[in-house]
Amino acid sequence: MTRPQAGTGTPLSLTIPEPEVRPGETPDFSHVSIPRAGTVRRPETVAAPDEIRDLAFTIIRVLNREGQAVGPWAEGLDLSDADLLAGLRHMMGLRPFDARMLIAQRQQKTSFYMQHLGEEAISCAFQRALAPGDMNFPTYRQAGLLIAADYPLRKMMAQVYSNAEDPVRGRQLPVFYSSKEHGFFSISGNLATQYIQAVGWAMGSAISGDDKIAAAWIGDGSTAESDFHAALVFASTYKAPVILNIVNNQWAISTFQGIARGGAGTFAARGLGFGIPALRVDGNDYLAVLAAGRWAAERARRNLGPTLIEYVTYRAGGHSTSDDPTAYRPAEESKAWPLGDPVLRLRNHLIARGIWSEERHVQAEAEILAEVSAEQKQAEAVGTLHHGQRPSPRDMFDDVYAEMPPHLLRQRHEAGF
Amino acid sequence: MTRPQAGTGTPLSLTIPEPEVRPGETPDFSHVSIPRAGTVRRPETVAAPDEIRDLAFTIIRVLNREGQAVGPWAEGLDLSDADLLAGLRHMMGLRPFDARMLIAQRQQKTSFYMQHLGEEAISCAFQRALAPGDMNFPTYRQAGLLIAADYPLRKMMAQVYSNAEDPVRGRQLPVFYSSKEHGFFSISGNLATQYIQAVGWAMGSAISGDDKIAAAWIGDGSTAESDFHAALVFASTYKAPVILNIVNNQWAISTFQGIARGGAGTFAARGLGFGIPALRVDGNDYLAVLAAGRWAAERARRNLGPTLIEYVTYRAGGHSTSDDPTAYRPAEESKAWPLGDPVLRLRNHLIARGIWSEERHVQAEAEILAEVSAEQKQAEAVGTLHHGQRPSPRDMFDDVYAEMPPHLLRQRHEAGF
Amino acid sequence: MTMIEAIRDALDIAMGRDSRVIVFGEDVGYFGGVFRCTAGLQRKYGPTRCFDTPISELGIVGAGIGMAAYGLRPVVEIQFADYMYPAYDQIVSEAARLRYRSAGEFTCPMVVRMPSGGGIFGAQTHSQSPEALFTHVTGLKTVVPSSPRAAKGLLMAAIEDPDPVIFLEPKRLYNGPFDGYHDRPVTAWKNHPLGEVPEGHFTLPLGRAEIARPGRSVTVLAYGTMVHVAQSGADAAGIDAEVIDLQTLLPLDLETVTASVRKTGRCLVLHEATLTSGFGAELAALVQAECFYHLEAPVARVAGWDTPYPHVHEWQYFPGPARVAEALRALLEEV
Amino acid sequence: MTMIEAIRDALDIAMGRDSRVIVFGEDVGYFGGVFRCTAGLQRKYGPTRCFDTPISELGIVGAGIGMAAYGLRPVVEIQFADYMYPAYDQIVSEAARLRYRSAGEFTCPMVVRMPSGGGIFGAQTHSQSPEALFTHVTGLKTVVPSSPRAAKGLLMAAIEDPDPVIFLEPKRLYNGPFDGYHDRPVTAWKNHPLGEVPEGHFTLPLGRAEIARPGRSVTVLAYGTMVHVAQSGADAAGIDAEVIDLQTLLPLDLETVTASVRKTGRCLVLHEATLTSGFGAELAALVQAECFYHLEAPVARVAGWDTPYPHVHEWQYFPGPARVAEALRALLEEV
Ligand SMILES: Cc1ncc(C[n+]2csc(CCOP(=O)(O)OP(=O)(O)O)c2C)c(N)n1
Ligand SMILES: Cc1ncc(C[n+]2csc(CCOP(=O)(O)OP(=O)(O)O)c2C)c(N)n1
Ligand SMILES: [Mg+2]
Ligand SMILES: [Mg+2]
Repeated sequence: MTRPQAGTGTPLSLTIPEPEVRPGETPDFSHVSIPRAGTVRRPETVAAPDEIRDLAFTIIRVLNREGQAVGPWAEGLDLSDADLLAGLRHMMGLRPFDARMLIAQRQQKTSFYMQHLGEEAISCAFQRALAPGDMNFPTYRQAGLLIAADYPLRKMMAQVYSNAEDPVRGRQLPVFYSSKEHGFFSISGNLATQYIQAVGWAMGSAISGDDKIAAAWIGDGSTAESDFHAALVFASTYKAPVILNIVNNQWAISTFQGIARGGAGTFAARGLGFGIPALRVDGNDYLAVLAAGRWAAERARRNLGPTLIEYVTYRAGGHSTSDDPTAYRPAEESKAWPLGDPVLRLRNHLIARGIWSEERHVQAEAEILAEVSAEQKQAEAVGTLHHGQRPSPRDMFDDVYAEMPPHLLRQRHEAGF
Repeated sequence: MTRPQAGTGTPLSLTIPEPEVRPGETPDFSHVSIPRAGTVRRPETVAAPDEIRDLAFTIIRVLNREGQAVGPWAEGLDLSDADLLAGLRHMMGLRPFDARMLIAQRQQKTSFYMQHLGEEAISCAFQRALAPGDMNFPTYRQAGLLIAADYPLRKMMAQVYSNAEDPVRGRQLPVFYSSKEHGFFSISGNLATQYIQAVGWAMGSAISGDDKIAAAWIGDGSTAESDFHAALVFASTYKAPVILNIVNNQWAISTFQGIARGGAGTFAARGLGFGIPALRVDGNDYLAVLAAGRWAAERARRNLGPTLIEYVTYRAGGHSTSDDPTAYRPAEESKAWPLGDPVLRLRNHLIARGIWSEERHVQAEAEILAEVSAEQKQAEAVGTLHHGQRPSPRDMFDDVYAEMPPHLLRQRHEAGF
Repeated sequence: MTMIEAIRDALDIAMGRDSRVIVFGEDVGYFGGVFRCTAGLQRKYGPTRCFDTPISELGIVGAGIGMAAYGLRPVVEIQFADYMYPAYDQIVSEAARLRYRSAGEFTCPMVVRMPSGGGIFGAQTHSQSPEALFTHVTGLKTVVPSSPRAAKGLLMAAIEDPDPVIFLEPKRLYNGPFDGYHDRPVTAWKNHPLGEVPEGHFTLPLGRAEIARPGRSVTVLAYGTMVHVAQSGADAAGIDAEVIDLQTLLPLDLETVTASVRKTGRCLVLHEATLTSGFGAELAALVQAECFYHLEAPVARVAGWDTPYPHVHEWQYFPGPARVAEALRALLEEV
Repeated sequence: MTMIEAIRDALDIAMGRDSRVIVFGEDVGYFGGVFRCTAGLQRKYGPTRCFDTPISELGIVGAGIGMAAYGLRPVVEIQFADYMYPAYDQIVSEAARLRYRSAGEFTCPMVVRMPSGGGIFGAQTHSQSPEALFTHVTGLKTVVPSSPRAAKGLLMAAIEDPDPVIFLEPKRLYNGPFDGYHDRPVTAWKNHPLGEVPEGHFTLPLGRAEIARPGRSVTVLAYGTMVHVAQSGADAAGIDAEVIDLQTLLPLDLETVTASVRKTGRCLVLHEATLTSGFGAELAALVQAECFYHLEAPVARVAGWDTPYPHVHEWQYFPGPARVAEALRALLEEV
């Protein structure tokens, strides 16, 4: 028999992907190939997935070094000055908010915080591609969705502090917001679980003959979870009106994106195996994110089905307040990141457009910081994690069910509340 | 603000994929595009996944209508007459085995049976691409792996009958075989779970510097499960020496393959999103299966990592003895299946090659049936589900743990065993 | 009617009354489910109200949660309870906690149906009774009907409930009131009073137990198939047992349970699931705590052995009337 | 040493002794784990013996099963017990039943480590104690250490065990013997006798309980963090309680438990997990059955409330010394 004999005898070995550099080494992003802004084509939204495969392997960019909005994805964006200024303001709001909450955590006014540094453009811009009534299923790093939907900062702070005004009554970790009104689905904390729920929500809208669409959010690392697969399977099968967002910020806590991505060139490529059109977008480019989001939203609204979008960005801060990234990556890596700072890039665009200046920017920074501080004062006057007014411990027993069953009532009594 | 207003107002609708035909309609496979045998290229095993993307969207075929083995995948197969005759014999053995066990189930000699009708080539041929020591992680429709590894029929029957000679002591459903010696991992019964285990086994071999490879098996429908995703993620990341087989027999019980496949052109395409080379193969072509299996095995043994293979075939029988397929597909659909009968196709090849004839085939059929019947008699003499010698009920308490803990011992005593 | 027909009837009426009720799962669409519980619904209500899904229990439940949050009332089928594990995270971490964590802003009115229990030679992957894995999860309701009447009434109530409900259907009861005598001819539901099912809209309240058979000597707590086995076991032992059909395991009707045990002074807990950490443990713990001074003997448990569900030894495994009778006798013999 | 150091020490020694021991999980490689339990192992044993995985608990456990079946001894980390649900199917349907269903041909000597329990303001997704979801699963062993000494001894025993072991690490004990007084300064393990850990190879047998503190009036059954809370609670109440540290929940050391309860006549069961269908239910059910005629009061349970683990009300939720003391007093007041 020609059946092979007990292997070849050549010993196998296991590949463990490693990042280019580790602490002590020089940051190196030369492996990230970045096309010039404006050079990637913009197909019609009716284009067949197969015909736009290339868009999963490039980076769609609108803002060039000179701050100009260029190329086909810039055309048709048609933003007013007010839109652009609002966009900048949203990002500029998120940053000091993060900074203040980080400090508040160190002051033990809250237990935990997660910041957005470097990733502000993604959630702030994307929200503007949606319409009221649409629903995001976010992770913990998309507070920009709330800010860009004018959710009150003070309410966010109330939740961070778990004080008496916390809309989720002190039950959730600080940053796991929830606001139906603002198209922001309650954050779970278990990674990825909500990706498939977004698909289900979108299916619900389609079943109902409604016109609402959903947006799912996930991090690069979390695409390895099962729910990601379920979401792609269901979205692909039922052509659900959903936008499947992947925020590739290069890191999942201490684990570099190569561990989740494996042999695939990009995360966007995951969509191709499902016949789902996939875009790869400069996540530090407010206009590129907005343009891609609108393209995908148009597909969803025209009943053309799901779109997958990978945003290429960099998590400039620690994973959370529990994390010190210098333990696993060079401290200077963030500065070496070639896609720049999203706030500065939009600022430069506004300046190039003649509706903004460095002086006004500095002034705006000061104004916004003052606003944030004022809100913070008010929030702290209500209470913080260990001080002031907190939700009632009675609340702990509510909302487990719509109606409290006897055993819970009994436990509440036993607890003395 | 240019933020869109509450959707477009156009009502969405949900797409529910439907098979081309249902009972009462005329079978139609005109949508299955089938290349002529021998026309698909055979790249080097070192080829980059990206360069061989086309192989995920075609069908690799070796045997043409005249029974000749043609094209690049035929070259280098280099099978002796004995190999070919053995292959035919394996498939010819599986078919009457199935037939007899189906009848035995109707006679209540066993509770349940699952047949391979139409899919015999896949498991019988694939096993010949592996070497002793390699490990399959099969589903319930790959008994050909055992037969082609010369596992005794009688032992298989002992398990189908759950009699005293059942190697798994009456614990498992009839067809959930297990044989380490024959490279056949214990079948779970929970779909897909073993796909990732195969990857883990292969990783274990690579970690150990061993030369063994693993083969994972899954059905078209089951690719929707989470474990499939985990397997692709891990295999892609660690370049595990594993072959990821998908048997696309068009149906998952009553659900046609379009529900699991969704918008993807093929199941093989799933690999592309992971950078895993993917082949799509005529599953009714013994030689094509063997050639593809060897190609993938060579990649694994050369430490080039995983390969995904989709076998295109048709489940000619019911899903199991609990199923009546005429309730959801035309009864004649099986006959209309364009890839033919795997046994006849290999038979014709042997005839074309001059080492076989119609008469010898008929004679062999009779001989094999007689052998199977003889084995069956012996197995039945030992016992069947409700009669004769069965495993001891004491066995029910063994192997829950290596050592029986006190509470189980106590329960066994209470049970009176 | 059979329990299958009762379930189908409940779904049909619910879908007819409320266009938000959506039914989906593996093979439930055109074919109507491997147990036929959804037969005809797709034809009647169209493919977007009753449809086949990919084989992903996670996807089925996860999508169901999204739909429920959107405002629909999904009733999803897991083909066998043994296959619910891939969906367990979505059930436990998501469905059960959505109302709580969003302070009532988002809710999950979803029913997850699944056939459970053994008795069909289905071995370890078609026989499990995982109810205790749900009763430990606050935020869920867990229901197990024991008759066509209960199946219809409880299922309709579950569909109308504002919270996620796990609905375990004892598959051995689908076609008849199985009393544990596997070697005797099967009775049909049409010959059983509880096979008579009210027409049209009909609900039985969740959280309420029923006394399946009144008695004075001992209380038997059971649900699903074991309600019938309890009675045949009591008959076999010739003991005047009061059999309580719990119907809803969580929230439990503790009042009915304790009233009975205080009366009889003895209690046997029955289930088919494995003994250790089964729901019977909770029942025994509650009963001994609530009725300590009324108990004349320790609360006893009869349950599946702590092994995977075997194939050939199904009837050595199944806690049948003989084991129940023996346990009842032993209970009454205690001082 | 701390419990973290003890765990690292156990892993280090196991890896050094046996090249089949492989450690992997999310962030465990270069970084050494979010709780630092695997720090230094990758550098010492190389990246194919200790490595980072994709964020897929299913994949981690599923690959672990394959490796164990191949012949290795994987010790995998689930970053928080709250994230084990995606792996639950692989644990329950696969790891736990592989030996049984293959009649011993394939086995799964794997350890699944996971930090559990609350007390760090981690809210519902970083605080859970899912042990009862494992104790209901036959084929698994479930272990919960309460000190650095126990952590090392039990972990090494678990790694050497031929069957799958769930190893729950009470994260609130990682850095000190937390006794439930969250508002007092933290004690360090180095000031505690059980922070002294034998050097080198050292095992404690699985399935064996230890008497953490002998006493005469009442038996307290506890494990993990609650072993310490039990003692501070008893002190607060001034009651001579015998505290039993179960260490292994399944298989349970029933002998030690019943011997104590027969002696004291009273029993309190403690855990941090939610009450209903928690492991305490099984303990209460067993104790009342085994010690019925010795019991002077019903077995009592103090456990987490049946709500998701809240954030701001962590200490209203946590079953601390006050609740334990109150329950002990009530138990002793019963006739
Ligand atoms: C199911 C689950 N597993 C593990 C974790 C722990 N965890 C929290 S965040 C995180 C990393 C996520 O990385 P990524 O998806 O890239 O998102 P990013 O933090 O970079 O935004 C991990 C492992 C979790 N929350 N849920
Ligand atoms: C986790 C799980 N879900 C559902 C089932 C029930 N089931 C058994 S076979 C089957 C269909 C599988 O179809 P496919 O994967 O195409 O394999 P085929 O039967 O066609 O070989 C289903 C749904 C199961 N066994 N396990
Ligand atoms: Mg990330
Ligand atoms: Mg199939």
